[in-house]
Amino acid sequence: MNVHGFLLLGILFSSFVTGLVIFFLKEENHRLRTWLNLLGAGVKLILVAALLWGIHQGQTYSIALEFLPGIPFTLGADANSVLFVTLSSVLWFCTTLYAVGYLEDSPHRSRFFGFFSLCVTATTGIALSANLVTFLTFYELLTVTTYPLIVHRGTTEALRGGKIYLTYTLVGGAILLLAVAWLHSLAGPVVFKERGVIQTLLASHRGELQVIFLLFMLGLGVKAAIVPLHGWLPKAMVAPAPVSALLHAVAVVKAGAFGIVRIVYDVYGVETAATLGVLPPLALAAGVTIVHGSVRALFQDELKKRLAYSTVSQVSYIVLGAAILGPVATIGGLVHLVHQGIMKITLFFCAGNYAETLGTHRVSEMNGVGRRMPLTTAAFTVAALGMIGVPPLAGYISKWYLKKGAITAGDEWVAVVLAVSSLLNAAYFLPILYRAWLLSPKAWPHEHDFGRWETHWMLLTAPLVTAALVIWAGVFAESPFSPLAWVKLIATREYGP
Amino acid sequence: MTAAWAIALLILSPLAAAALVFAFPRCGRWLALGTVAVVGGASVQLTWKVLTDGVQIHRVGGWGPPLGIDLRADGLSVLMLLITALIGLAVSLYAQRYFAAHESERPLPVNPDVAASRLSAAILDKDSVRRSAETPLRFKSPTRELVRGDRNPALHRERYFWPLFLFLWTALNALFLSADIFNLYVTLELLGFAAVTLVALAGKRAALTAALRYLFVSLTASLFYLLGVGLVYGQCATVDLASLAAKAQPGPALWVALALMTGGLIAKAALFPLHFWLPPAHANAPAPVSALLSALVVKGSFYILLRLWIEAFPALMTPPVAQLFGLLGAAAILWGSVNALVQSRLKLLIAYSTVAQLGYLFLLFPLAATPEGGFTAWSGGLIFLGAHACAKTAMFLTAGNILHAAGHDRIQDLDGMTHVLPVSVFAFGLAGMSLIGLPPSSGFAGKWLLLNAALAQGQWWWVAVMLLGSLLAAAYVARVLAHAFTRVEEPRKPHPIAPVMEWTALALALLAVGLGFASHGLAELLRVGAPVAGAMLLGGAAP
Amino acid sequence: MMRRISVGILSLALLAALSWAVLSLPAQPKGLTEASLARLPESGVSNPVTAVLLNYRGYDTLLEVGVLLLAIVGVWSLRRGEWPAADRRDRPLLLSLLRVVLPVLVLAAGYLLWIGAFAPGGAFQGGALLGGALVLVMLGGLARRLVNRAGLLRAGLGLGVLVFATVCAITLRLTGGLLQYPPGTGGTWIMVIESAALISIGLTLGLLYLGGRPEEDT
Amino acid sequence: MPDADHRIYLLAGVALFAIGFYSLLVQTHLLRRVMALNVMGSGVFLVYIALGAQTPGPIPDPVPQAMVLTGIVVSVCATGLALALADRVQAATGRVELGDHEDAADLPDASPAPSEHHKGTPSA
Repeated sequence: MNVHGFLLLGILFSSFVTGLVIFFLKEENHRLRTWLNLLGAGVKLILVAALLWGIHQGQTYSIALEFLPGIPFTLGADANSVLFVTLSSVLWFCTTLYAVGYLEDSPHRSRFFGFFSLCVTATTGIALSANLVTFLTFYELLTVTTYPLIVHRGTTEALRGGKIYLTYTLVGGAILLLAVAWLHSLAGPVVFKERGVIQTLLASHRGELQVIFLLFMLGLGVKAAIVPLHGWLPKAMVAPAPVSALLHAVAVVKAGAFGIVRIVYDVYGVETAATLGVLPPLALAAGVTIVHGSVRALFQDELKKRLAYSTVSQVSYIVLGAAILGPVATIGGLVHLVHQGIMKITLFFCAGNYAETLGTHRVSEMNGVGRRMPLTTAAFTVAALGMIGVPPLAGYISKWYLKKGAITAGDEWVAVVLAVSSLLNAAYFLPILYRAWLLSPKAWPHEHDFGRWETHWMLLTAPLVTAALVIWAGVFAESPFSPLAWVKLIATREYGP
Repeated sequence: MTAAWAIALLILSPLAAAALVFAFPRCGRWLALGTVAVVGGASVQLTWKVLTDGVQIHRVGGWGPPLGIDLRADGLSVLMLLITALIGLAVSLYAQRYFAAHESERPLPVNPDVAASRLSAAILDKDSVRRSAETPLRFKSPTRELVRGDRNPALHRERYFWPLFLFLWTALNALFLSADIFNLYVTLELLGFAAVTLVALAGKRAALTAALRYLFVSLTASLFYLLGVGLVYGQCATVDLASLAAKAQPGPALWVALALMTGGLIAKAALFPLHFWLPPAHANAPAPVSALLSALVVKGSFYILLRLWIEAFPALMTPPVAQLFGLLGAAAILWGSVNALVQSRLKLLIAYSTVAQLGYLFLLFPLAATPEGGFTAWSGGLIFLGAHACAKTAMFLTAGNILHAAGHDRIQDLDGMTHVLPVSVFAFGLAGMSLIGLPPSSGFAGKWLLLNAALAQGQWWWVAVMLLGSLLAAAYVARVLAHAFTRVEEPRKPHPIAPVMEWTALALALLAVGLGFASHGLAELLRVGAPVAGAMLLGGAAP
Repeated sequence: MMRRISVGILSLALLAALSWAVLSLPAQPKGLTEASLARLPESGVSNPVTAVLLNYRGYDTLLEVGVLLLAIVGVWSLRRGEWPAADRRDRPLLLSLLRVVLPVLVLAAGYLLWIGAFAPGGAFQGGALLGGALVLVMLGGLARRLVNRAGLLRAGLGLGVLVFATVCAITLRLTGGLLQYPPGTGGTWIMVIESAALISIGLTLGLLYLGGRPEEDT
Repeated sequence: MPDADHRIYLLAGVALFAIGFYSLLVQTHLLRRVMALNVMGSGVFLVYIALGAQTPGPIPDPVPQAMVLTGIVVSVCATGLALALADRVQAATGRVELGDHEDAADLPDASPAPSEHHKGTPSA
């Protein structure tokens, strides 16, 4: 432990304490709650910036608390953590802004924002965990804190969605627990380290390590929504829009993907995993998921469902990057962790705006929304084009690296999968853009007038900011302060110079 | 305060307080709170002594075994004492308001239907009333029970709650400190009587029936235990736990003796398949009593089993015996969980959950009684015990709040309880987290160590049971909690509830979660005088 | 019928196992006779059973006195007592018998208490007599006035535990050991404990017969 | 094996125990069950006494005697408590036995019990 380690605790507590305080606020205390929310999110952002600055100055951060016998509760800031924690804190700030506007006048806001903050705490914790047990702790905490958000509306449908979500994730959690405990019984305490920590067991426990890897992928694959473990995700769409945005961009799904990245790179080590022969099946599963998700998205009329299946597909790009040996594919996968996050969150913000302002939930109702809500639709367009992989937007960068990495590694079929997927992306996004901009509007199902702006200013700011990020991440990809630059650093560490 | 004084106060202060409260019923609350302070201080002091100076032995009367009785405090004892003090504190705060709050809910002296018909018959038949007025006490007149019903049943219950509670506490403290198997018999009886009477205090028909059944089981079990002690004495000429370990040679008498004692103790600990008495007793008792019973009383018998098999007669703890214990534990986990899942009443659900959670404790036998690394399972099982004690107390107290506020505890009608009792529901959720074994709760810490021991020793079948048990626990906890989120248009008006009743439940639930971070420290405490050796954590590079 | 048969088989199996066990016990068990006799002079009494009860294993007896008190608290918490002789019928024979027998019983109880130090006897035996006397008193309808004073009864019932616990604390203060009497004073302390226990035991046994709390008690 | 003199007491003790156990499980009347428990207890005490009687030495072993004394006191208390509780159960249910398989049906009373005052004025 060092003094600087308290910064990490600060990053956690900025949202944890906020959450606890908000729980006990009276429902009517609207203004105070809003300020607390923004304060927490802002403080976290500042602390993360301080962390980045410190790391830039060569400072290392870690803190360990007493926990299980023989296993401390450890937070640290390695390259992967920093990537994920930055993403989540930036997007949390945007989502908070958005959620405050979105939930104006709806009931149980104290409960909602309490769990909302805890959910982000769990995500941040996942990012900062320095050993496997700490990771598991936050991973399960995320499961629990997300449930109240999914069932927030309290309708029968919401409760059913929540039940399905809990069933999937808890079974996944139990499998993950088994994997973690089993690995510990072989290897002792597992601390994340570049290039893995289990090389010494390779000779003696090959079979067991393969089974444990499978268990890890099953356990984490539930949250990462790898086919056929993705069944909960479309059902969880009953949640309010900010929750969906958070779920898909930073919290649950991304936590699963990040977990897979952790296991492959920092527990097994990608080269060790390749020696074990466990990567090709993973790549195959990712490939199947990518195509399956895209195809299913094609047939959804409900906008949020279409986006959900799109997530199923897009998150597996990250898994794919992890499953292909070689630094280039790694760069593609990891950078997509960030890029998918900012693109998808933009799309969900926009979908929420359409629903809140015009009452449109379905693609077939979106004719002409671009004329009624040009700013929102512009953000939507940027993100959708990014998803398809149109240069110079963020998605293009990820896909380019993935494709190049696959070809370098000799997995040409992956390139084919990527091409097919891009086509499908275009097929399910372009019709929406066409309808939005080029068809003339009919009557809106349930229009809501917000006066000066096309919608509530808080609802508008968030997608505009994230859309700008999508452009920035693509256009300035080669600058030293881009996600890509950071990811390249990680890849160098993983594979050696 | 020396260790001797700490030990003495742990036993004497609740005992003397019980007698005083009985003699001066008006002082019940204050004497109980005073006892909480004294016992709490003594427990902490004794823990400190054990941590710094190792196992503390007090020879009562200065004789020492085999003639005298030893009181012994090792890591396990003080852990149990601390848990008891903690639960005792919470329950005595809760009970300050509980009984007064339930004033409206009067006990039924008679089966209501029977009573009504008898009463109307008596009123119609004036002669019979007059007759019974003339000779009111010689025979059971139909109206007697009603006529002589307590003017203030809540006051009556509270007055008797305090001495009985203090007796229960005395019994537990004495039990956890005793190193003598005959003395343990006396503590068991003290414990059993207090527990049964506390159940009956609810006064309802179901509670009385459950209490009587509990009493029969408890007495029979005690006699089995007592006969076993006799056989042990006949064979070994001592009843001191430590001396027995040296003298015990496996033979028919000891095998039968141990079988008798074990049979009695597992009936008292409600291990499957002798758990049948527990759900009605725990579900029908007043909430603070349910909490005491589930958190502490059943653990007392488990504690003696541990002492007997692992400490006094390790020679008889053969692998088949160990596996048999585990098997019963596994059956309890599955049977209890499935039954909890299908209950329609909250308190019964919690009671069946106790049946299930007790099963985990018995996995300790196959996992700890091994040469290579018993300590991991030992500490895991006992941390689990502490976790369950806190979580279960929180749950029963919460159930008491819900029962009071809503007037019922039907699970399917609990919709929208978050709106009326947010703190209680939050406490229930946190306690549920620990029951399920979600990290970082103490329930997780215990389960983790048990899993680690099972995996490292290749006893994978227990792993499967534990994971399945966790999922089932998640299912029954979620079943209750889902009702907290349902949309209700018009929240019902609840009976007002004292804040202390909600906050004590929450405090314990927080503890059930927070103690996970203390599990390293608890394991170190348990190391003092532990009868099993081995690493804290099994596996490759473990320190 | 099936139940009887299965329970019968179970009980026979139990009997067989128990017989096997008792028959395998050593023929000349070691026991603790020698040890208890060897240290009898230190114990302060010359009756070995009393020495075991109130000195060697005095702690057991402390808890046992607790069990007695607990039993009466439990019974009182359950129900109100039934007055066996509360019908106001005269019982001249019983009453005249009581006049003779009661003092004798009380005396005998005292004697048993005193003799316990040297020969069979002691607080429990004396208490049993006292309890019997109390039952007779109740049968004779004389107890109402006594039992009316529930406060006194409660104090009397709790007396045994309180005195015993106090002696424990005092011995701890004096010698550093629970119930470790200062050398040579064992007999006195034992008599103090036993006297208090006698009253409580007698009251407990007698009032258990009543089967519930007195009418006037809350 | 113990000598013949003591064997008979030991066997009688365990036989009483087994007989008591049998009737405890077979009998349903509460009073009989309480008596069965007392029979079991007597069996246990007999075993203790027989054990104490056969030790070598000038007097019987005092330790089991003291233990039996404790056991008897506990047994008396248990009987008193059981009888009081059984009576209460009888008053509440009108029955003198426990239904053996009604555990699950023994639910906590759902509605708060009506007050005695209320019941005192039946509409009939």
